[in-house]
This record gives sequence, structure tokens and C-alpha cells, in this order.
Amino acid sequence: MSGNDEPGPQVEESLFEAPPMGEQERMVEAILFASADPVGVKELEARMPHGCDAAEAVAHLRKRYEGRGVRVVRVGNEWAMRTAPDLGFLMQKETVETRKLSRAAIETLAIIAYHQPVTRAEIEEIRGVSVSRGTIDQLIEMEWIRFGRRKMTPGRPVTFVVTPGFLDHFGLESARDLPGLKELRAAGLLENRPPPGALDFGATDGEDDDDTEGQSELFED
Amino acid sequence: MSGNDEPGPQVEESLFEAPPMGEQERMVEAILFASADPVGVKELEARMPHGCDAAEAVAHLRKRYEGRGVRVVRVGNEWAMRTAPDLGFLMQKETVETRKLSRAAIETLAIIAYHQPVTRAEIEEIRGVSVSRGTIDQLIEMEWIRFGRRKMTPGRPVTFVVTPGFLDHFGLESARDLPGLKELRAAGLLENRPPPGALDFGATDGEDDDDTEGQSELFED
Amino acid sequence: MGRFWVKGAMAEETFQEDPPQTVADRLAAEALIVDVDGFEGPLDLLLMLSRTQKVDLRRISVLDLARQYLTFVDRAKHLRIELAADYLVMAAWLAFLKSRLLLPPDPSEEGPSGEELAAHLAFQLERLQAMRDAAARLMARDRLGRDFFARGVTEDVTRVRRVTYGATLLDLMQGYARIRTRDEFRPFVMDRDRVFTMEQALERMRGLIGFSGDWTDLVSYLPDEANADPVMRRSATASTFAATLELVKEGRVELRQSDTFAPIEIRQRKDAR
Repeated sequence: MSGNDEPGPQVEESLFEAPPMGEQERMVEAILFASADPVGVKELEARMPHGCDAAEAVAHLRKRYEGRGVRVVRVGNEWAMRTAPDLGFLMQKETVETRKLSRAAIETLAIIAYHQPVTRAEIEEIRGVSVSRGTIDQLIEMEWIRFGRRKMTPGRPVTFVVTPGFLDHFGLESARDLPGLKELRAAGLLENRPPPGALDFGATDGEDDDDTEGQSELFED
Repeated sequence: MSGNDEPGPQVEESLFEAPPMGEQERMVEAILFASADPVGVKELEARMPHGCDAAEAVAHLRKRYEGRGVRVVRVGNEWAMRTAPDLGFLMQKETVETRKLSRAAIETLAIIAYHQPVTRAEIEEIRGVSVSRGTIDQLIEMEWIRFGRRKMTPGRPVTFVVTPGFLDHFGLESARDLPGLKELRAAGLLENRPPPGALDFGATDGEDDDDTEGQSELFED
Repeated sequence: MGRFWVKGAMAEETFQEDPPQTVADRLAAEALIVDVDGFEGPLDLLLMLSRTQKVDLRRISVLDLARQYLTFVDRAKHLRIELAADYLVMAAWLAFLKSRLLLPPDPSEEGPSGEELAAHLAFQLERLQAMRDAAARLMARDRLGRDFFARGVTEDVTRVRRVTYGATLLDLMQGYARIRTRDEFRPFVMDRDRVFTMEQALERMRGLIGFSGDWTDLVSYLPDEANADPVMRRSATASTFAATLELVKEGRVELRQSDTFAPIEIRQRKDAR
């Protein structure tokens, strides 16, 4: 469809010669697929190269999708692609609504991940506030934490550990791969710097050998 | 899946007889179509009736869409439907303005993609400058990179690797398909050669010992 | 080594006639320096300088490059442009490398040869260039949301709404960081659990003082807990003493000490109400 150079008075027309119908069908297909809203023939033609017959392309496309898992449907005067109604039962997952975990839950989860196995009392000590029953339940229900073995301390309290499902969700090989505080800071995830001489937990890594001067240079920019 | 464990294996099998392949293909089509994010074979099968072979259905579907305006593409271990790249010109309306990345961020991203898993120190050694805190942060936020497993070298530094989101964005089936990867490796440019002697400038040494192995581990599996 | 000698000599010549040349050259040189902000560190600058050699990076003359870089740094100094420390570190290193490349190897000297160091620098430059090229190719690829597109709308075919809760690794880490930094920044407070306050001491003394007819050692007024715990004892001694002073001020008690470090004794004032 590129350089077919018919000379003569029709030059202008041939310059804008419409692409073959198969190509037009592809175009309609891509547009309907990517659009959030149904698209009318007029808009299709406005977006396609000059001379296209969108209505015909839609008709072809519609036929092509007959009986498939996806259909071309008319919505008022416009066109859209929709999954076949008989397959609606497969779509349940698409309607799942994801909400952010509460701050309390995230913090609790983080403490379990970093300190596992950890008792509820220990979590509360680190967070500085009590941990509600609901938070733990929610995390267990999500299968991100589970009970670990009991601690050999008075009262033999239960401990919590993270699950393989947790590692999977967060793309971790093991909980040990969680970055240490120092690394969090290096990655810019920590805004504050500790007061001089503050405790240095988290990993000490070889890359920070020349710390004092290297760090300020690195992260203070 | 209820409690019918009495009648024997045959009955159970026939109860859950998988739909014909044509039907399975339709199902995969509908699921992939309806989801903006890539879907793995495992999830496909979890949503399809018992006994389905999603991988085979995807293979059929992929063939069916060859040359169409929409394609079935592989993203890491998952599958997605995407419009054909040659039709991008029709989509000005859908184009999302991606945040402009700084030169430093682009280079850092490329280094992580080609050298993964790679430590911050190694990135700095390659670029010859320190990596600013915002750069890594930005790439993590865009979900193009994530923390990989720690390096088994002194200090056990964290590493960075690219994500499935990165592959999806750049239309790569896997990290092995990075452009020019083979040539770069053949030319020895993905090796992490320690500087001769102790007279290195830039980043610190000592953590690059088992490098070659880390690399092959990632790309060769 | 010989190879570097020859190249070095050639470079020497070209560089000797470099400084006082045409206006255009000088402008170019200045432009170079004014541009220094545009460079991402010394390696980047070296890579740029190496392009003037117009050869494959694998066959680059590191010696020439070292000279160019040192000239650059000199000019920057001359124009009183302050270079960042890493540029100067690199200059020092290149000066060292240059001397190694120019002088015949000293057999007694330890460490890598000049050629090895030069080869590594060449490798670093080639690798950086390769990564730049790779980055450019990567960014030029067809990209999601620009060249190809995902489904524009995800369908709610059956409106079965199930709420799940999610979190990203970033949320997790920031959450953890938040807790830990909060610990780090806990405002300094005295831990008061083993303290006998002056208010407590005063209350105790007020109750006891009525029973003391004669001079009594202050120490005997300390609470029982103070005997078991040295920290508590220190606190109680101080607060009891302070409470005594308060009582003296109120005119209810008299206080005496016969000598430095002698026991402090108190008794109730006879004329107290």
C-alpha cells in the first residue's frame, strides 16, 4: 500500500488509496480492543487512513468473531468488543476489588516478615501499640502469615511466620531477601537519617565500606 | 470438589471431563481479553473448568491471532493480549504519557536488565558515578525493577532485577530476549571484571567474585 | 609497552601544538569545560574524549586518553572551574597510569602493569558505551501504552464483587521503615520506673517528721525499697534531702551537719505548729 504511483489526474486519490479491507479490519480490531468506550463508525474512520470503510470492516470483524470467546457488539450506534456472555462465569476474577491493606496490617505484616518467628507481644513491643485480633486474622485469612512453632518461654506463646504465598506475592525468594534498613535508606525509601551514632541494624553491606563520606555524598544530593 | 469420595476414580474423572479444546480456547480468549494484565497458565487453569490444558489452548489461540490487529503475547511466564505494534499510529487517543526518565534512570534500568541480578555497587562501577537515591526509587515505583536475592558475597548486598511489568512494557517475552544480549555476552561486556590489583577507583571490590555464575543462573534457566 | 611509547610520542606532538591555536579551537576547548555539568562523572567524560580518537573503543589509546583528560583538568583549573572531587581522583589515577605506561616496567614493583590497568579502563569504557547503546535500543522498542496497547477496559461481566486486600513490597518496606525510624527518633525521656520523686519524699517526710523528737540521721528516713536497689537508693537520697530542705524552708524542721561528709541530721522544730 506504499508506493503505487499511478500518474495522471488521479494522483491525489491514489496517494490516499485506502488500505486493503483485511488491513482495515485489523485496524478496527485494534481500536475497539484498546478503547475504553464503544466507538462509532465516524470516529473509526476519523482515526483510520483516508478512504477507509469502517462500517464494512466492522461487519467483517463481527463475522470473524462469531462464536469466539469475544464478540463485536453494537452499543447504540457504536461498536465495542465484549467477552461472550456464556463465558461470564470465567470473569469473576476481573471484578475483584483490590484495596490497600490498612496501615496497621502492613506494619504488622512487615514486622512478622522481618522478625519471624515473632510473638504477638513482640509485635506490639515493636509497633508500640497493641495489635488487634482482626489484623492478625485478616493476614492469616489472606494466607500471608501462619502460626509458627510456640516459643519456649513462659506461657509458650504462639509465634507468627510468613507463608510461601507471601513470598510469592511480593516476589521474594525468601524473607531474608528483604532489604535491611540501611538498604532501604540507600534506595531512598527512608526519608530520615538517624541521629549520629544511632544503632545500625539491618544488613551491613560491602558496598558501604567507605561509609561516612560515601554515604553523605551518595544520598544527600 | 465436594465430598464424593465413594464411587471411585472413574466417576470423578467423568464428572470433571474437560471441555473440548475449541471451547478451552474460547475460554482462554475471553479471560485474556478481559484482563489488562498478563495472566499465567496456572491462574487460567484455576479459573477454567477442571481438567483443562490452558497451555495448549493458549498455543492454539496464539496461532489464531497471528497477523491480526490484536496479538497474544508472552510476558515472562504469563500471557496477555496486546494490539499489534504496527497499528500504534491509530491509538493517539489511548497513548499514555509515560513519565520522562532521566538519562541516569534509563542507563541504570538498562544495566539492571542486562546485568541482573546486580548490586548497587556494580551499577555504580559500570556507570562510574554514584546512583542517586531517586533513580532506584523511581524505577521501583514504576514497578520496572525489584529487589532480587541477596548476593552470596561479603556483606550479602541486595541485588536488583527487572520485573514482569518491565517485560510487558518493552514487549519482551523474557529477559533473555533483550536486544543484543547475546552479542554483548559474547563480547564479554556483561562480565564483571574486577579491576587489576587493588588500584580500583569508583566502586569497591570484593563482591564480584561469583559474578558470572549469578548471571548465567538468571538467563539460562 | 612499545606500542604505547610510539603512540605516546605522536600524541605528545599533537598536544604540544594544541594550547595556543586558533580561536575556534580555544572556543571548543572552553565549550568543553563549560559543559562539564553535562557529564555524568569522569568515566562519562573519558568516554566522550575517547570519541575524538575515532577508533574502535577496543583499540583506543589509553595513554592519549589520559593526556586528554589531564589537559582537560588543567584547563578547567586554568579557567578556575571547580571540578568535583571524583574528577580529580580520576586525574590523579590517570597521571599514575600515564607514568606507568611511559616508564619501562620496574621488575621489583608489585601490582598490575600499566598495560593491565589501561586494558581495564578500556574495558570499562567499552562496557559503558555498550550499556548506553543497549539503553537506547531498549527505549526505542515498541512500548506498551505507546506502540501497543492493553485492553482498554476490563469487563465486569458478572458483577460479583469480592474485596481483596493487597499491598506492594514498597508498602511493606515503607511500613517497616516507618516503625524503625520512629524508634530511632523516639524523643529522649527519662525512664521513671525506679525513681523516688521529691513529691513522694515530701509526703513521706511530712508523715514521719512528727514522730522524731531528737536529731536523727536523714538516711533513716529513706523508704525500704531504697535499701534493696542502689538506683532507687540514689534517687531516694536526693529526693529526701531536697524534701528536707523544703521542710526547713517551711520552718517545720531543723537540719545540721557537723562536718564535711558527716551524716546529715534532722529534727522537728519545737516551735513548729
